[in-house]
Amino acid sequence: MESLFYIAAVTALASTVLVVTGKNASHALIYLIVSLLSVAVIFFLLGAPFAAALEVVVYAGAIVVLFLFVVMMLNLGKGSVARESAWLRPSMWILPCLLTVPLFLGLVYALSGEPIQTAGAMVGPKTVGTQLFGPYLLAVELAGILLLAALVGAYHLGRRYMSERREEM
Amino acid sequence: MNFALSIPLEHVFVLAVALFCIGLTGVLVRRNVMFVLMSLEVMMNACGLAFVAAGARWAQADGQIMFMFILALAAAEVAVALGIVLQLSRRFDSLDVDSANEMHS
Amino acid sequence: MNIFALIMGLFAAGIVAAASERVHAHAPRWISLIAFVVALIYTSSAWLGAGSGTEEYARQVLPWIPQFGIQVFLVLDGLSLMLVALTAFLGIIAVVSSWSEISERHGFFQFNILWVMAGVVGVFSAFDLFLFFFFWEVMLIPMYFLIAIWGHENRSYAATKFFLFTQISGLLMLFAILSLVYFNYQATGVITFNYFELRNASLDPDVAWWLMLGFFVAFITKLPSVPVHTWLPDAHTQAPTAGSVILAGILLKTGGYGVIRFAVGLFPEASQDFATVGMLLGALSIVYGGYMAYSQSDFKRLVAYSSVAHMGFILLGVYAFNEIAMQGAVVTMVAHGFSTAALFMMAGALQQRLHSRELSKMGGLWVLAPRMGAMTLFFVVASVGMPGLGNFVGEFLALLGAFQAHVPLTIAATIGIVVAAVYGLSLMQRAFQGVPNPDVGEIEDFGAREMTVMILMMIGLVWLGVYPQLVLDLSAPVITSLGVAGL
Amino acid sequence: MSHAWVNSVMPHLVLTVGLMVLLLVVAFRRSHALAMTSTFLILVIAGALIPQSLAAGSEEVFGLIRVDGYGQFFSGLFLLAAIVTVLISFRYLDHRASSCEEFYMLVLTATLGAMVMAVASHFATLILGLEILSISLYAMICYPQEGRLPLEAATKYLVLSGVASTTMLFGMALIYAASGSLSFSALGQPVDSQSENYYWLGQGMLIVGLAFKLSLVPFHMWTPDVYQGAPAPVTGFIATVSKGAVFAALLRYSVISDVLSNASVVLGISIIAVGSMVAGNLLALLEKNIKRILAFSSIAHVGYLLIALLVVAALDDPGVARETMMVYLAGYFLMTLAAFSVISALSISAKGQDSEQLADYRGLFWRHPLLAAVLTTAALSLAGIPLTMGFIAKFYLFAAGVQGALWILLWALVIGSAIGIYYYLRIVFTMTQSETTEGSTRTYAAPMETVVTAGVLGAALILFGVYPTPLIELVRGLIGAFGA
Amino acid sequence: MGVLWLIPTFPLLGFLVLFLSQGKLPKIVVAIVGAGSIGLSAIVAVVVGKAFADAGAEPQSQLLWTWMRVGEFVPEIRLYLDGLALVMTGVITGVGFLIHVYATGYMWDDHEEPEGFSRFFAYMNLFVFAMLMLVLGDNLLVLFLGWEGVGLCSYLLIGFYHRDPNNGYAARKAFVVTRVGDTFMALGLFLLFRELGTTEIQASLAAANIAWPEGSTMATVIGLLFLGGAMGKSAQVPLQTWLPDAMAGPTPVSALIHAATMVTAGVYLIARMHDIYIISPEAQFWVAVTGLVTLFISSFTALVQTDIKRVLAFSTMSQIGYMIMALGVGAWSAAVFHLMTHAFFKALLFLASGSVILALHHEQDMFKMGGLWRKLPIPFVSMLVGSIALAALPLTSGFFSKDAIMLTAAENPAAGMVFWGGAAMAAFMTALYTTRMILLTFFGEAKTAAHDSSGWNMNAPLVILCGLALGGGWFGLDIVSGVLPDGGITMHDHFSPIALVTMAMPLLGILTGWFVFGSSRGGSTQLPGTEFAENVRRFWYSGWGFDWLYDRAVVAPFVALARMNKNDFVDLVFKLAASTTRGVHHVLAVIQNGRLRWYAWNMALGLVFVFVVVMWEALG
Repeated sequence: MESLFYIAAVTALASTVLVVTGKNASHALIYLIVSLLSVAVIFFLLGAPFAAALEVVVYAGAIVVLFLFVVMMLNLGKGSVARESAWLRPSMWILPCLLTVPLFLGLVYALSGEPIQTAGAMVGPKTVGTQLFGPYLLAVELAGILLLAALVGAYHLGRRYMSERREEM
Repeated sequence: MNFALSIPLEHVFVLAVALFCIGLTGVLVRRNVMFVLMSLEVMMNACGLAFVAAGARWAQADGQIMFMFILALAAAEVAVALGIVLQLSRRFDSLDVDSANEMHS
Repeated sequence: MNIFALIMGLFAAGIVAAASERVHAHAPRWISLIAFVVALIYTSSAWLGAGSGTEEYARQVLPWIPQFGIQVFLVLDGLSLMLVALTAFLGIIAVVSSWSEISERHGFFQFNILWVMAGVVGVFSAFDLFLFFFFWEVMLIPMYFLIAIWGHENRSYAATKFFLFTQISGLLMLFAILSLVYFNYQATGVITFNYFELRNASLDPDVAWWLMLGFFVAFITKLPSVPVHTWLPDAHTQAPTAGSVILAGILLKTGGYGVIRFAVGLFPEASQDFATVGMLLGALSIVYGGYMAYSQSDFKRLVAYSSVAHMGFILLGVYAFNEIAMQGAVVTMVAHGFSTAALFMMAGALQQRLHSRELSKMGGLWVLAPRMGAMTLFFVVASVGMPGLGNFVGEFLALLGAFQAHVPLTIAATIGIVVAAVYGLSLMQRAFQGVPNPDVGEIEDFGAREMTVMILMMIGLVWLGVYPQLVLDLSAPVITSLGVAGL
Repeated sequence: MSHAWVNSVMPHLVLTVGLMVLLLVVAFRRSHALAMTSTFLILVIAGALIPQSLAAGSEEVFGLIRVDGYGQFFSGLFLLAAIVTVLISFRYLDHRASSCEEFYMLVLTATLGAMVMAVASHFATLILGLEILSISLYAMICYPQEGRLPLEAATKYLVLSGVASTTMLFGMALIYAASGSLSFSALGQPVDSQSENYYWLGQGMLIVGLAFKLSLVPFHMWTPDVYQGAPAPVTGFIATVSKGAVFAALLRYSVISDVLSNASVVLGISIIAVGSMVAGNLLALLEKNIKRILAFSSIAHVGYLLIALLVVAALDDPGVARETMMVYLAGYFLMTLAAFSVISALSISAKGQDSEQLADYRGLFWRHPLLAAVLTTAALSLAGIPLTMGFIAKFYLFAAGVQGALWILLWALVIGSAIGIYYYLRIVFTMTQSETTEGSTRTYAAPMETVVTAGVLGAALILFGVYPTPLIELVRGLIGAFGA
Repeated sequence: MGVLWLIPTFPLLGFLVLFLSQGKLPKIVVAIVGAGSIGLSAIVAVVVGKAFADAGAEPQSQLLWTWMRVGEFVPEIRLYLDGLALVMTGVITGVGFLIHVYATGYMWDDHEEPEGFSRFFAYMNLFVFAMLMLVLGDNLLVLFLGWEGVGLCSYLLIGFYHRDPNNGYAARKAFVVTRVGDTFMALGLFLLFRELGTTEIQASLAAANIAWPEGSTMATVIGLLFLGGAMGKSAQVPLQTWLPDAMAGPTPVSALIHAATMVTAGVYLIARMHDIYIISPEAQFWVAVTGLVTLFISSFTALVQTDIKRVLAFSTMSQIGYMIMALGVGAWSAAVFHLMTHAFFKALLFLASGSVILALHHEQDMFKMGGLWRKLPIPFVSMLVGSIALAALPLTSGFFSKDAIMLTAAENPAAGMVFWGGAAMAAFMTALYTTRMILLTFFGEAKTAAHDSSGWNMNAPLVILCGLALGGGWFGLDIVSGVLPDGGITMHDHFSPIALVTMAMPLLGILTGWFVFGSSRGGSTQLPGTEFAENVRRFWYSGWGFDWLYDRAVVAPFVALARMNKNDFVDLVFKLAASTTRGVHHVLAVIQNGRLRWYAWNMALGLVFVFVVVMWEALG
């Protein structure tokens, strides 16, 4: 079972790297889904099946699809791949990696002290649910407002886009 | 039915950190705003992973709950962000973040 | 006497003056003039009304910010009273001297003048350190406006420089004030900004030294002393006449006042340790200021540098730490107020007539305007330190006292009076004597308004020169209370 | 008891319900004036309920939020800022968007987010409040329908803020992994030795996230661009509410979690503080765009305010830090809002870009004396000159710094202020100069409500600058009665 | 005694009237006020003097008011009259009055400064007032008031013709150079006060006698400082250079200020403070040396001048040198005596030369005069009388005083023969240049047309002064005997070899002069025309190069530095700070480049920084 964790981890890593380095937006999104699914597996292995399900349903299912819609709308097809290649010269990786790689190594070093094991206990949807609508009730309300704010904002931005589009037509 | 594994926490966290750093690198490197947003999603996902892992350490639901808030957050952010992307592509005729560079000292 | 009412009255007069412009373009200056006359009468009546030997002419305590032990604590002792009276007097001079100079925005102009003066009165009478600092800064802003709006060609630079110098040094003072309060709080458990209570604060000598330095820097910047004097020539040169008059006559005095009242008053021991440096800066200012005055070719710049030199006597006198020298410093403050204000008024009058302050564009003006010449001569002679006039009494006492404290520095400072002769007479020569400048056409000589003011200041200087006792009596109790030794 | 917590979160509830009401109102009838008026009323009602919410007692609600005097003071400030924003946006938006009603919803959500942050005592509420605020702000920044700058600003803010948020979230996850609790109150207890690195790394990343929102050096670079690009009323809102909320949360968090017991954290924050004070002021020095000047100045001010935070570490008593923070932010709110209300007033009829070039302000003193006076007051207040609230605020900082013996920071404060005076004066100076013949053709039809708002803010600045006692009493009362 | 205060009051009133009327009074009124005020003073002085003598020459004082009261420093404005002060007062008011009267004529039709008539008398009156305060003040501070006051008036009057920048320069030079001396005096005053706690003259002298033993260093220092003051005011080497230039003023000014009164203030000061010098023989010795050097140098200089007033100026310097030397060798009374007689004859000489100059339309070059004795008889006679008195021909006033000085000098234990020898040499030179002056001016062929326009008001003072110059020596001056330590003029054996030589020197000088200059009747310019002699002449002419030296050593560097530093190098420090700040701003502004990824990069950098900070301890 542990090996499953590592396989998922490697899959997640690899697909994520492909997301970040990809040139074709649609492909990158597919890789992102792969990465998210791998993480979902890990969630499952960590004893969080509810989180794993949400990861698949909401993240991979809803958010990434939203991305895909926009990619379609903006026609980020083959033509943009060439442009991406032009924008993504290899030398551009140097400066960012100069920071992120040491950061990664430093973090890994700092976190790998005496080992801590995870509990290995499953926290099921029921527990989560009781917590969520118990003590976290206010937070859930807030999350709702958060989504409302996003809704209003996106509505405003998107409506204008649509109306402007119509004018153009 | 307990599939939960007892694995070293730092291994999960190394994965989370790796995802986080990859995402960060993506933000630092990519010029196409879509990819930048994807990188942000990666980073956010890394946070979710970290929370779930931390929750797993204590066998508490709080980690997962935080993960759910992160989901909500990601969704909200993506919604607004994509709205902005649409406007960007219209007003700047480009998704290149460097082209949106009219303000500087 | 109600000091608070006086200050508020000046503030209010400022607002009224600003508003009155809508009624008539000349209304503001009349309001301003009346306000200062009333203030002068009010102050003088407090002076005359008090019996001899009075040490405090007024005292007022109003609550302000009780949480920090901050009060509106206003006291007029002799020194304060004298300077407040001088302020009111020079207010009149300032208003009159700019009577016809300002062509626009009369209301706001008088507003600023009145507000500067209100701030200055506050500075001279505040015995709460917070309140003092408050007024200290309040007087800057209108002064800034005076320079920035009605100044001459390079006003932006000058106004900003003026503000920066005083403000930065003011921050140091704020720093010192708060530290002083805090250390006092640590020792006594009481938060207070009260001057008299803070005087009794027991401080570690090192700490006291640093705090004193904070005050000192603020005050010598305002004074100003070498090496922080460089804002003064620019500010003076660019300011409108009234601005220069106020700046030289009053604002510089706040520096001298601060040194006496706070730097020395609050930290007598630390100041004693610091005395040599203080005197050194004083002597340096005297000589270098005089020397720089000679180098200048701009009438106002020259007078500005001469102010630096004169202010050196204040520093020299105060840090000599004896009664004679300190009295000298006090008399110098008053006398310099008259003499330099008059010279700046003259510079303003010349600029108004010639549209230039360059001495090379003057010359031989005596022939064209003998009354202006005679007046300039008088005030140049006064500022050169002629016995029988106020400046002499101040400088002589300062030197006499300083000699008891530090001989070499006094000798250096005494050389300054030779330099004073050099620049003073050179000013006279270049502006009023010699071959009349062919480029200068007819110019209007002083009229009755200007002559009245000039003669008032002349009387002031002569009075101070032959019988300074009134001033000395006013400041004597203050100086005694500083614990300065006689001889 | 169950009733009590409802009472104590009443202002928040009013906002939430008001949001729904507004939604319905907008759905029922699209009217800008109606939306504005109802928003104004909602905000006022929420503000009016604050005393009542405090009277309900210091209340820890589900361990998520803590409604106390400290937090509600900030809530009040945010409501004030929101009211001002609403007032100054009204005419401003008329010229820039075809439908303006959503803007007011966003103002409401943003304010609610900020208010939640002010009372947050749990990571969940903290991050949710922060994100509600941020998400609303993204949309508010690019609200105008024309022009590229708002969009550019929103993009920059969105991406960078996203990075900051994730960093912060990751930090929270690390802290949670180390301590097992997401509630502030459970922090501060020592964690087991193998978790220590998790814990401190988490704290570090959390600080980075908050530092970004506060635009501290080196996380400050978005600030000028966002300030410039955003519509002036929104910029005012960002400058005040966004910063204030983060500070309120940061101080509460620091006091409870005892993060400042770590000497190197204190050192790091001190370095950031000094850097912000100096760099912020230096950046503003010769800037010609007034919004950018204010942006840089806000960087510096936030740097100053860190002194109040660091006092927590230097003194046992967090009361000093709280009081300083509250008074300073109150002053900062007033002066920043005053400045931006003037800018908004002058930008209303300016097509496209705001009136943001210094040159646009030439001769303002003679064209519109009241607005000029308010802007002058605001500038002097930002510079910390007496007679204005800014001086009292700076006085507090100095006092706090002296008490905490933070000498180096105080020196940086002195130097920073010294540099600062220069550019604040430049604004004032420009306004006093006569207009040049060309380029001064702009006419300003400043609407009444904006001018009145600006005037009231300016008057408040001077009033509290001269007589701060009521404010201090209020602040002390709030801290004393409901100290945490 | 009660009217003593009137003596200075009249001139002061005169000044105020003239000053405040601002030139609006008619000339005749100005003349009456200007000269009349001094006349009144003179009358009061006579009355007071009579009363003083009747009262047995007891010193008397009159307190006017206390100037100020600062701790122990309580200078009073108190007038003090003793023999010395009386003599001085007499000279000032008497000679002053005559000169004022003369000036009413001299200045009446002044072409250069037609509106200046009132101004002139205002200054003159102020001068007399200041001079009277100087001699009557019983406090060094009051003395100092007069001291500076006369300096000021001197400045004003030298620069009276202010249209010519050279006059302005001369005036400023006079003021500044004397101020250097004043500085010494002021320092002396400070020191005196520090040591003795008072600045009252009589009290401090009494205290000094008690406090300081003979040869006391303090006395020496104070004595030397006062000597410095005297050097400036009395134009003694090395502060003498202003006096010749001071001749730019109108001639009555030269007569009054730069011959009769102000320049002798130094003599008065030292005589007044004599106790200090008695205590410190060393200081006194240097007084004598100063006098000797001055009289020696200036008499040579006078010999080669071409300007008649400059001759007289150098002659004045040398005569004051005599007085100072006299003080230095202990001939106190003789010095004061010489001061008085010198006032008579030098005033006479100046006024006479003034008449000549006026007649020649302001021509002052002797080589452009000549043959005037017929045309200007009264000036000629006056000049002649003045000259023989100056040359100290026996039985003239100058003879009595100068003889007394030289013979006392010869007795000086320190360097008697040197003093005597130098003085004798100078006496010879005096006669020589006087002869030259007379010959050049009044004899030979006329080179410029002369118009004698002097009225009675110019001639009468000449006549009176002629009388005084001739007979003034008979006053004897017993009156100072009570004041000064030598108890009056010492009577010497007039037939000792030294006395005979002393007497012979002037005669010798006149004969030589007649021989050298008379033969050529002023045709040959100077001494035999070798190159060496020409160089010597030039050297002497320049006043022994002092001006040259000061110009290069002091004035030129001062001015050059002032030019260089006009913009104040101190400001550079602040400008540098400002430009540094600006530079850093530009660097930071460049970093603020608007690029999103760059901003993010910096955030990541900050993240790394924070990581290092929090992990500092953990990472070691």
